[in-house]
Amino acid sequence: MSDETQHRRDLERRVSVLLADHPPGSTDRLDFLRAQFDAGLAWVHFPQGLGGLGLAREHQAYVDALLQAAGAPDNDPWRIGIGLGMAAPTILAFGTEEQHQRFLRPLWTGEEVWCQLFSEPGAGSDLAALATRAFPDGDEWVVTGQKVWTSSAHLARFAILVARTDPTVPKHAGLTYFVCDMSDPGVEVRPLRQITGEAEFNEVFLSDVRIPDSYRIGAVGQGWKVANATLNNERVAIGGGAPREGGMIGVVADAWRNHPERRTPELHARLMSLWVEAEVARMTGQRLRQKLAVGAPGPEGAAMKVTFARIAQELSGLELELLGEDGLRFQDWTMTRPERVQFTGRDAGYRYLRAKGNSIEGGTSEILRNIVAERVLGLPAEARTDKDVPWKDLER
Amino acid sequence: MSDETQHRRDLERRVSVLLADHPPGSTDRLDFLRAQFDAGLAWVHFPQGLGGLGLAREHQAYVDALLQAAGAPDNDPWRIGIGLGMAAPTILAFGTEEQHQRFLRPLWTGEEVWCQLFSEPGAGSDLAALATRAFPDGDEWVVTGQKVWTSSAHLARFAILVARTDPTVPKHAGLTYFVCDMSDPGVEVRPLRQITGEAEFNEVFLSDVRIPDSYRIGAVGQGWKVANATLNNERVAIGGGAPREGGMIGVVADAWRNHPERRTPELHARLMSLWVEAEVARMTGQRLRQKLAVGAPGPEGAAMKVTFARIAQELSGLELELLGEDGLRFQDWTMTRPERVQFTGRDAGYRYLRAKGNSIEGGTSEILRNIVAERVLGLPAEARTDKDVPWKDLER
Amino acid sequence: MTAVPNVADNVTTGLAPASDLVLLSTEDEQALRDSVRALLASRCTPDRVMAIFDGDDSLRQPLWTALAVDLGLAGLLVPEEAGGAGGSARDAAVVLTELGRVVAPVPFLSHSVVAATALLPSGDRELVAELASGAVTVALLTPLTASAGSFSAAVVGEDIGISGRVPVVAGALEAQLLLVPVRVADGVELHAVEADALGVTVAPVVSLDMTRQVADVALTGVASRVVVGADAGDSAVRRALLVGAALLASEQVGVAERCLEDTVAYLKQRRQFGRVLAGYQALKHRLADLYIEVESARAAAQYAAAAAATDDPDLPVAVEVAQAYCSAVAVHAAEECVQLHGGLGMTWEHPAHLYLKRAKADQLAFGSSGEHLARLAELVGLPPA
Amino acid sequence: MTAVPNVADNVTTGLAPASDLVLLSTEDEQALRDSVRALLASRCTPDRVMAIFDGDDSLRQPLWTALAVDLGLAGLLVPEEAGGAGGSARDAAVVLTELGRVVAPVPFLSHSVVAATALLPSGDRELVAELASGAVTVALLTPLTASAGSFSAAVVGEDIGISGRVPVVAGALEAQLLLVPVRVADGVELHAVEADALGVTVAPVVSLDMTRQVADVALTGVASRVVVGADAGDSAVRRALLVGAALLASEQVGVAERCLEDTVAYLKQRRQFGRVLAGYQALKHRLADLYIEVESARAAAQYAAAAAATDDPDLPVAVEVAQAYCSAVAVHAAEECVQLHGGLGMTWEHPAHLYLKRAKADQLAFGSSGEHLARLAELVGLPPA
Repeated sequence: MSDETQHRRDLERRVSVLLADHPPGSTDRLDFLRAQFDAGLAWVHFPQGLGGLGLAREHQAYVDALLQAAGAPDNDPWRIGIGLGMAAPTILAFGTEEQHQRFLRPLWTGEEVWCQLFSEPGAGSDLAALATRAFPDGDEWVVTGQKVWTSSAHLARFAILVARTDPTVPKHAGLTYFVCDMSDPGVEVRPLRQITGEAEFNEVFLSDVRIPDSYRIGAVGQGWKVANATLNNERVAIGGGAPREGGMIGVVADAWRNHPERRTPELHARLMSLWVEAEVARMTGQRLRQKLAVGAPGPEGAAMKVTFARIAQELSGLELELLGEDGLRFQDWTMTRPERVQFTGRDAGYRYLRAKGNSIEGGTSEILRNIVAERVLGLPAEARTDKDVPWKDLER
Repeated sequence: MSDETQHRRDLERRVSVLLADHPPGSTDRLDFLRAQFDAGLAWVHFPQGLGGLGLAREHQAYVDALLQAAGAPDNDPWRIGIGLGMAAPTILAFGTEEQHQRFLRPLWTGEEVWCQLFSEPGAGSDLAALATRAFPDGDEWVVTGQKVWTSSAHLARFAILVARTDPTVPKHAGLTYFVCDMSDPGVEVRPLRQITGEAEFNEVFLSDVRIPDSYRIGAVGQGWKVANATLNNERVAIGGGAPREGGMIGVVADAWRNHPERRTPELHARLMSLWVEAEVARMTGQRLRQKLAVGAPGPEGAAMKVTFARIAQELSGLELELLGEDGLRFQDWTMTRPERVQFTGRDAGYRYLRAKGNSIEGGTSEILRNIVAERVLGLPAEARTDKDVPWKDLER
Repeated sequence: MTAVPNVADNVTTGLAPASDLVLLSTEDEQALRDSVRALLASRCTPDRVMAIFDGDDSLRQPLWTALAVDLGLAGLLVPEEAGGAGGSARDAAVVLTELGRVVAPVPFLSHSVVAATALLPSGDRELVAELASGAVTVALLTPLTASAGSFSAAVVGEDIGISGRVPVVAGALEAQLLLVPVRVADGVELHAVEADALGVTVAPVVSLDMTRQVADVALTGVASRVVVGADAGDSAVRRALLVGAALLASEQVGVAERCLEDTVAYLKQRRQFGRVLAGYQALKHRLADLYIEVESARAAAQYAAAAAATDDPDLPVAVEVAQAYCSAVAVHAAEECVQLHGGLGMTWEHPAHLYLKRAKADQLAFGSSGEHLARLAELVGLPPA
Repeated sequence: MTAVPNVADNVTTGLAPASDLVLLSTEDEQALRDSVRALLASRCTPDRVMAIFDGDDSLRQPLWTALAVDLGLAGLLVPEEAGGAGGSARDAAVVLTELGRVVAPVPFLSHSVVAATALLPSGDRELVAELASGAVTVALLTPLTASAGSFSAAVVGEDIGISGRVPVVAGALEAQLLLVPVRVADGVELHAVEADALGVTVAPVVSLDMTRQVADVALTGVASRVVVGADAGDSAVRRALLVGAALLASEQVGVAERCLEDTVAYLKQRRQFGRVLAGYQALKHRLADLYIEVESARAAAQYAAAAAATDDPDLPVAVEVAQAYCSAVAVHAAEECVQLHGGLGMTWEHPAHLYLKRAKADQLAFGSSGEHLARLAELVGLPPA
């Protein structure tokens, strides 16, 4: 019997036991999720005792399929994406045993929502220039500063946070990584309205927020290294397996099919070109996932993200042209705070505007092109004058 | 009577006199051209006595029209374009009275063809890095080095030449500008074959070529300034007034009209897009010329050249796709040395290959974008480490 | 290397030639630009414009009065003898560029350009004078997306009055008087209808571009009077839409040039990694390319305006070229403006989105790029496959 | 900002699903690649390839013999029991990528892929075995520009033999045997004809890409023998053209990846203005974009090859996608290679032009991009206007 078959048999057995002990139809959702975690079936590539079984990552899809078929609840991964995609792998890699025990289970079950406090108004692409300060005070740190682009901040119990603990050393060296309790009275969350009219993100103002040293992730001054691990996870998360005509291309192709009266040869030429590009991007993502399954993630994820952003933007722009009269209409400009993002949801105008963010959020396309050029093609890095200067002496 | 009308009356009178004294039907071509020069009707914006009348440049078109209508010969401007467009204005601006008298008349009549010895294998965009050396020797200079991309070198009597007279100062400061007699025994011209198969340009090898100091244009060490004046003239020369569907777009539009059987909607969409771009470029050139007529040439010419190159390349690429089967054929790969360039001449394959040079010759599109960014938009110049270092100490 | 592309190295074709038009501003045009720009700088600030998206349009009426009445732009295209300023399409282009530069929420295009052009053949001198003075704001009842080539009248005359529905009309919300193309047996008549007359519904549309908010208009048995007869109505409307499209290009140039300027200014001060962003060559080259596009769009828009001003035979080609080109440039400039402002460009507080929304809505106005290219193909003899 | 585009955030359609194919090379495929690459590195140098443009094609025959016979690639797609190597379309794709990397002037595509695929249904085992061994080089008599969708047989049978003209045939100059699609009453037969038979004229064409020189072939009353009957001939030819198009994409990937590699290497050593060119950000970003294109083309080409290898139902879509995409990427990469080599890239001495000519000719091969997009539109239910 192959390893593959043996793993599957073993997982089937474990799922059966879980389902037998906690019949989805009659078990409380949270109880089920906790049991799933404790059975190591939450994320099988995590270690035993932390929701996993130490298996390869791709086995999880099989477990999920079995559970879904049995009508089991899921942990609403889109609601807790930051916890799952960014906080959890970082805590696992850099956290202490105590931190693993405290944070991972309620993170995975969704009992505790997480957000990310990295970006600042003055530190976007140049994240390491961030100015939020953390001063030591006994067994605690006292944190003051301003963060932006924080999704779920108003729903979150915890945040992963990078702050400056030493301004006298060069900027990358003076950072430390923390878990921040969002219920601290020094945390103020304000909605940050976007060009779509809604506030999907927040600004977070930190005023003398107190963080116990036991909530520090990694060593003092190692914050840049830890943060980079988080961000790499972010980029890898992009471009998950989608079917043909998944995403924006499906929406626009359907608009084409549904509006024969608005077709022009010029739009058809552009649509077909973009259909090809979207399909090739899908294949490229598929190939990248096959590569990841047998090796470590490389900077190729950056390339995928550039492509997806461009295609989504061109498609959503084309959709408005296709709609003509109706392209001039917009659903609603009222300020709202959505719980999750729907890139292809709402109306065409919303899609067009929201897609503009795709090439900015999670690394601008410009930065990602630098990454591809430097890390994949080995071209020289941009000239830097800020690497060896103490942060406090940098021009701003 | 307006100034404009007065100028026209005066020019009509002068043309009448020239034609009466030298009836085109019975006058030797060269005699006529010399007489035209001496009448100040060669380039009316040049000073009196040097082929002009000190008028504004745009009056020449009126003179040329009158002469053409009367069946007068022309000086075959495409054959002697480098003399007319580059050498002449530079000699006029920086040359001595003696040099004006010696060079300008036979240059304009075409009796003496000129070429340009600027670029070197190691100094393309970075022209100021050139390595050809000129050593003083009494009243003469002795020049040794290698030049490339010299059109008409095998036909030329004279060349404008930039050489390094002082390697111990920074690269821009050590250059001097000369007139080089191409009949010097130290000049060797070898055809430089291009990707089209033909050798439109040459490599020129200079071995102890002797140049009298009286052939120096501008002061010793001022070669960079003089050369820049030449190059600015080169860029201004681009994009002269063309009718609608002039140039490459006309060729491709006719191919479309003549090959109904090869039309596809996709090609039509691309053709129409390029038709619009070509027409807008034509209008932009027209607007730029109106601007030049009332003021000095600015760096906007650089922008035009980028556009023309791109459009020519896209159009010639599209033409091959339109031709299908016939796009696979090429007229002739035999090495030849054409006397003049026909960008839209020969067959479609030739046009496609030759157009690739449009974004390289006379300033690459990359350098021209730098010029637009820095001189028009005022963006910071590229970091330079080579400006203050003696040329001899530069890394190569 | 010294040889250069020779655009004169051309072939001859049977194509209708381009016209030799002046593409630079005259001194009068520059003076007009300066006065409009000065007024807009003090009155039409980004925060006031932005407030319109949240329902506060207190900017709109006073700004329009200042432009239409105080500066006399309501009747810019109306001859002096008919009570107007006797300006040309070139002047209107100058105004539109300035309005585009600040995304001004005023019905200049719908009233002073489109409605005025449509009404000019009318014998109703009183109405023309009211339009010209700015006393009455007028809108031609056509969808903003309609073009001279695609227009067909949706309203018909019945015994009880005129009836029909016209979607996404620009300027209808601001208008006191609607100019309605009515389909009759022997052509199209233009009827005048009070905007608050019985049977008229002007339903505001939540618009992608709230600074040019459109409305769906329905007429049900509305009493009206004919102001342009059936012999001239159709051509009056088409002419108005053609001139509208010609001059929209200048608004698009205004949007584009302002986006470029703001982006350049921002990148010159924003630092990342110890350097101002404007010094990064990849951004420099993109801005250079954008500059080239904007200057090209400027030439195309000026050619179209000049052709409209002299009723040049090349106007139809000029309009399709200008619209096919300038629409895309304005969108591109606004998109680059958002992108190169980074996160800031995605925020509601920064005005970049105002330009993006105007540019994208303008792209849909007076016909799609496919329509423009298709008509151009016909005009220049390049038939489709 | 942390939200990311969610491609799984999709809508469902009635569209035929994509197939789940392996897009990475197997170990066997990597070994094949290594051996082909090693042979080409020593035998197929740029100067020898370039000499072909000046009439010296002494490289061609020995190189083809080494590949076809010594490495056994003549019969790569022929089953072992029929005398071939029993490889798959994936293996042929590996070979084509390597051939593309050096613009190898050998008839692998025309013989080992197209002719072999067309001949597979034949009952003439001897002929198949000769093709597979490389003893006889074979070309299918179709224009290089023909595609599965556009193919129609131009040769007809008459009493005196078969007659017709087929322009721009690839591989005809190298072939000892021509495989001729002949139009007959009840379909298309494939006939075998000796290239030097009476009535056969193979006229070399001065080709844009002399490394795949095409020929105009004329047949006048030529004696021939049927090797695939009228029931199977048409589908055999279409299948051959479909597989040819699928695998051409891998050659295009080879061209593109080599252009990218050479350009990167050149820019890393070429200095201007005191810095290596590879450090200029505008060039870095262009190379990054080109890398993204090349990797995308690789995925599309591998999907097409994998689909051809398993005769997947998605093959028709895979081919149109791969051709519509990879053709343009190869051209773009070759154009960037010329441009970023500056003047050097315009010289005959530098091999960049070999890639440009191959890439451009490949773009015309097996159908134009318009044809690919039109057929794709039909396959995926996106009808034209």
